[in-house]
Amino acid sequence: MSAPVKDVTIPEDAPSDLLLNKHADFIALYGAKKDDYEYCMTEYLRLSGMYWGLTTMDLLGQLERMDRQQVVEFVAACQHDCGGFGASLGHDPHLLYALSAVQILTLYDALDAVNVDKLVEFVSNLQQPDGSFFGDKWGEVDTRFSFCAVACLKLLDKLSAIDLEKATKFVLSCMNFDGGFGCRPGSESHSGQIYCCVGFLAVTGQLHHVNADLLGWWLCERQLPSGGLNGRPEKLPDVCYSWWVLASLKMIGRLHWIDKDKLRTFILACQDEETGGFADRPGDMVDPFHTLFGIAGLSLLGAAEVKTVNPVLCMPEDTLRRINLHIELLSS
Amino acid sequence: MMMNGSVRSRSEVSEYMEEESLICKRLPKELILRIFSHLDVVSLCRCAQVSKAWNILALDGSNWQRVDLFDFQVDIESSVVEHLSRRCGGFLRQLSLRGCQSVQDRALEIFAQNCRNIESLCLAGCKKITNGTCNSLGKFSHKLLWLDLGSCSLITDNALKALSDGCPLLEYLSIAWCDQITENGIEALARGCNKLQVLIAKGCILLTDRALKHLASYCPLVRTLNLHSCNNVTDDGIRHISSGCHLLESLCVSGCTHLTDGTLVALGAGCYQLRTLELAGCSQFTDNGFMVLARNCHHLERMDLEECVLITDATLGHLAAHCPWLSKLSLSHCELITDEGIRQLGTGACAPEHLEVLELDNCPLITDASLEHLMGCQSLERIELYDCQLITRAGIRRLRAQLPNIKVHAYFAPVTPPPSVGGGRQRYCRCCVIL
Amino acid sequence: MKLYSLSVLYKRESKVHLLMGGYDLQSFGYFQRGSVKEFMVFTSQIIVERCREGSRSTVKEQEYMCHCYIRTDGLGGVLIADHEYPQRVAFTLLNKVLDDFTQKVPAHLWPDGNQNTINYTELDGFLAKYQNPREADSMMKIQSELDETKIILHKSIEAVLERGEKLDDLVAKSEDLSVQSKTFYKTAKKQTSAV
Amino acid sequence: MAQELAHRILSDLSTAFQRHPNIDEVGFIPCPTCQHNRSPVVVENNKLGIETWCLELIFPYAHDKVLRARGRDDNGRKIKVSRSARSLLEATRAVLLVQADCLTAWNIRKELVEAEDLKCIQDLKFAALVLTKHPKSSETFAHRRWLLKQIVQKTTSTSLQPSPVSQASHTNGLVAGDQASGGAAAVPPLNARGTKSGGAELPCDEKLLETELAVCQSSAERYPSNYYAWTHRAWVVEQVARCHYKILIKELSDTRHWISRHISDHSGLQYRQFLITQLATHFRSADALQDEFLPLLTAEFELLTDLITAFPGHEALWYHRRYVFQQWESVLSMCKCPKSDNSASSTGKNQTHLQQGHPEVPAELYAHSASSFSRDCKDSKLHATVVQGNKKAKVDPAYTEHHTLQSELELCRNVMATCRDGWQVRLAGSYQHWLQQRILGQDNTSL
Repeated sequence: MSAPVKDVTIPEDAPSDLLLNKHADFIALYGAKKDDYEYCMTEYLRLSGMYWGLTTMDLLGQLERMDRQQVVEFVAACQHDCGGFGASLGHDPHLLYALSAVQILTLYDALDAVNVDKLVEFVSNLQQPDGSFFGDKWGEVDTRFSFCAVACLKLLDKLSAIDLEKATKFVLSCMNFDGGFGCRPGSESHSGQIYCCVGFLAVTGQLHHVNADLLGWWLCERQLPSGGLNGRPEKLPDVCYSWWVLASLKMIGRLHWIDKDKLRTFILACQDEETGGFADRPGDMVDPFHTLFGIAGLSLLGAAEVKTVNPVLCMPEDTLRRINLHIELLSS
Repeated sequence: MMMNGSVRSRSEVSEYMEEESLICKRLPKELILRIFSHLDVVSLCRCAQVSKAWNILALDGSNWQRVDLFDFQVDIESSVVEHLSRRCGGFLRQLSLRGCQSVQDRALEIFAQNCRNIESLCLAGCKKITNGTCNSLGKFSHKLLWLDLGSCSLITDNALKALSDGCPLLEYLSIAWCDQITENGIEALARGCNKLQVLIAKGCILLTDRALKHLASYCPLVRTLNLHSCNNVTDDGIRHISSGCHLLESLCVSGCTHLTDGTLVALGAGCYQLRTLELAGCSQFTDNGFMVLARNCHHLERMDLEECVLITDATLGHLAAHCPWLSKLSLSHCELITDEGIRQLGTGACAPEHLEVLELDNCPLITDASLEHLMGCQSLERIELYDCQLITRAGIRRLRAQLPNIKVHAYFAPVTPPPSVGGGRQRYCRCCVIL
Repeated sequence: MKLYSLSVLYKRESKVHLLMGGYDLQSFGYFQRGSVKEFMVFTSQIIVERCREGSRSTVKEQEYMCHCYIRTDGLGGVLIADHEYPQRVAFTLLNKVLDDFTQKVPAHLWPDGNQNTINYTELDGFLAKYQNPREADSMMKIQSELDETKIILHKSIEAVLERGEKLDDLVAKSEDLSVQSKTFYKTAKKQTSAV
Repeated sequence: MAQELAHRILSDLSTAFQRHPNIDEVGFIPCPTCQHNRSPVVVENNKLGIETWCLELIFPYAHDKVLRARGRDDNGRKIKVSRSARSLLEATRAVLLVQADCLTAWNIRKELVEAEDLKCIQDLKFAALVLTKHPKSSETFAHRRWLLKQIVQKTTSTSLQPSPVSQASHTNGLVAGDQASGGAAAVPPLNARGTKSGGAELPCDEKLLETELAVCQSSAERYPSNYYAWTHRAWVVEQVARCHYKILIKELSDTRHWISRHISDHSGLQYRQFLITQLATHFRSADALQDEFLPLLTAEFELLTDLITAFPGHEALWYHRRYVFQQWESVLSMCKCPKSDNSASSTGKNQTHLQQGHPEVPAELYAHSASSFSRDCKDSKLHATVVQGNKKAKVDPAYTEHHTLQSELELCRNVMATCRDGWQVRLAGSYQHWLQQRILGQDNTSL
């Protein structure tokens, strides 16, 4: 007799169809009341929040509902003299938000609204002798930042601005015996970090470095009886981890290794029927973050109602086609 | 700061080029100078970028008699100060470098040499300056009247010696938080600067009674004295002051925890002009002390008795009876005060016209009755009631009804609209936000 | 692996009252402990009310496992632990406690006894001793004496409630829960994703 | 009015911190509305409590102050920068107690540290307090790392610090040890830490290290599988303790008891993987590896076998076993044929080992772990092996064979055959699958 598996049970009355329009409304309404305390609480990641919301809308084919001009002006206002972007007006520049900014502006085909050269300079200046990237001038190192850097530059078609060889060397130095990746050399494998590192290798066309079978096996071991995926051993399933894992599997051509139907059921069960939006788990609070990764996950699982999503950059494929950006993935 | 100007300039130059000639024809230099003399630093620098002619006029020292660089504190380098002082020379009368942390002795030496007519100088927060600066001032700035060295914590007694040698006219000096200063420094200062009227020695923790003795014996004109948290001062020190400085109008001994009623008695015996008296945290004072004080110092206007924990309603009685000018009274944390004391205050001489601010926060015995007693205080602008847990919303409402313009400060949260439906739903779950 | 609360209750004609409780709430925030304790009592009570005499059951509620054993004579014990704590040891402990309680507290005191009238101080001792199941006793051996297949597993408290009953309503109605605890319940519920 | 109240509550917070310098925990007190004219800030035996009704009041107020320090007003309009150390400390403190991941607020505190308005030690204390409410705030741990770097740079000579490059590939060479992929390509140059670490004295302030490890511990307690707490702990051992031998050993035995009480905490177990990997670099010859390192691995195996049987159904334990097994294999392969082994990573390792001197092996380690065995499991046979492990001159073939692929597969078969617990069986199954994949993987590489 053992402790029951750390997992959730999906209630019988949980939603089982995609409430497409409700989600669109949820996002459209989100942030309508800017004076709200909760809104102020999330100010420190505003640009990412906008990226989550706008990408969701685009995937749902309703991007036109958002105020393009307002968004672009705001993003532009978040750029600092150093070229980097803060999460919001008055917030300090950081690679995380540089990527969000570029993703948003790419969605809107509005990169000319900001100083791209300065931005490229900002990103490349953050690279370190060992190839790793600081998140900002204060010197925190994390493989997430390596991904932000190359994803950013890829979207700007400026990958040449950094030392790719060293950058790769660092990312690979974070690979673990289980085939996964952590935030720094020797750190525990973590689905989110794996997504970043595999994404890094995909963006830079070096997926051959991955031990696809070993990593693929580890990743699909994330699937729990409920169908949901967790990020690490003995953690609860979570819609956003469903995305990190799913996208990674897609990149290394092992998507078919998991039970897609059960996962779809889990993701759909995380919708909130009255408010729209997705939560991390059935019955919890919804938010734009999990809403995007719920939708994106369903897209990877082949949902017809949503646009096809790119597993590496989590953006609509058609957007990337427009800027003719193509990323080679491993085949099954 | 000069750089600030140049930013705009390029665009402006072109516009002004042909304008300039006209203006210069129409307006005599004197007039332009006169106009410039009313501009602030930034505008002057911008004008200076317009043309050669304007540059000369704008940077003419006569426009630079009063300069405050506080707004640029972050980017003021020593070099800026050097340029400035060379340019302004004898014209500069007032200079504030408040908070310009990177300014150093060298720059101020050049300044002192060039601007010998300086009368008012603020160096508060210029952490890097040392005695060197004061030596330069002592050497060249003989007209100095007003000097703020607050938080220049590197300076020592020698700095004050230098000032006392070279700045005999000094009337105002702040050495707040210069915690290396001792009685020797004060003695030197007092001997040289007998015109001293204001001394801010807040946080000069080494000062002793002897320092006050010297001050009292050489500087009879002292009006304002701040000894905040000079914890070595005792009643004796204050006795010296009261026997020497009869003009004293404002005294702060907050945080001088050794003081007892002896201090209040002494003040009552010599300082009849007292208007402002700050005694926060002097927890040994009692009603007896305040009785003597109140009976002798009728001009008291502002009193801070925060945490004079021993005083009772009796003290309020004495103040009400003898201090008709009382306008601001703080009784924060005077935990023995009751409604009765407030009643006496509310019926006292100061109540009808003068009482403007009353701080009763953390007086646990105060009830709504007190508020009733204060309804006659027509000029009451603000009342602090934080943590008076017997005060009710209703009581405050009644007071407001009587005194519509009063600001009442209590913890009762301002009535905000209830969080909108699903307000909590807008949370991001940061726990798993990766990108 | 942690034990949070161990309580002995008495059940007669579906009426349940707490006889004695022991708690170890060190792992909770200082200002939460009061509310957490109230909820442990509240939950234990509900579970004993909803489970049959003579049954062993485990109710999973979020991160917590509530192990409940009610004897046919109406004496019941509830042990609230985390998900790591071995179920087998949990029930061994419940057996032990109920036996020990029966020995030390005469049965005639149960029907209308409560924390103040009943003198039984062993619970904290048991809790402390069993915090580390390895040290508790040779529990790994006693597997046999307990037929795990008979233990009923409920996936949530909702699952033990009768049709139409909602936990939110029970919380709202309860007189044993302070206002603070009810707020705590709401916020905690709101933040399950963050907790 | 609201502004003044918010201002008052912020100063209440300051007063609370002045009056109670030893506040060691912060928590929110659920309280939807303000019932009494009483401060929402309370301190009870050094625990700071804030009533929730005031949060929506003080957070926007403090957040606005933070923006003003960045030259923006609450509507984002550019304004004159106003900076007063005291009010910035107050504002950032309030913001961070509520929203610990606001990196701009942390950055402002960094600037205050640089301007010497705030001491590193003070801010470490504050950040630790924040972690009692937000135990997995990545920004808070990042800020701690920055503070620690400031202190370490002051205390140790720069010569001590390994260049990031060597450090990265160094760890990589070991962690990704037998990766078939190119991940392990780099041969780690011997870095300062390597040569230094044999030395008796610690390269850092012991008190500092102690408190930092304690902070990680309590954060790990407050939130299970706390990725940020455990990766931070590893960072501390690397960057502050410079992977000093004694520290690695001490950590290994200190966390031993912890993990046997937190059997599903994979992050805790993975931290031991980090320690073991780093320890390997201290055993500098094939002999040393056999005589002193293998016993460590055996001990880990025994611990796992014991926990896996005692607490079935825990994926974390099975995953840890995968690591121990692959370490075991790679070490054995090196001991068997140090020279002939051509896999880049192990050559790298051998060089490291051979170039370095021989460390004194502390008997207390074995004593220590032995005692913790008798605490955790009463396996005297194991106790024996380990204690001899210390004395043994040559490695006893009997127990190098102890964990062959076969014996591991055997374990899986047993569990699957005997265990009544479905999940445990499934876990054994996937361990078995993993082992089999390794054989294939190695065949591929050998071809």
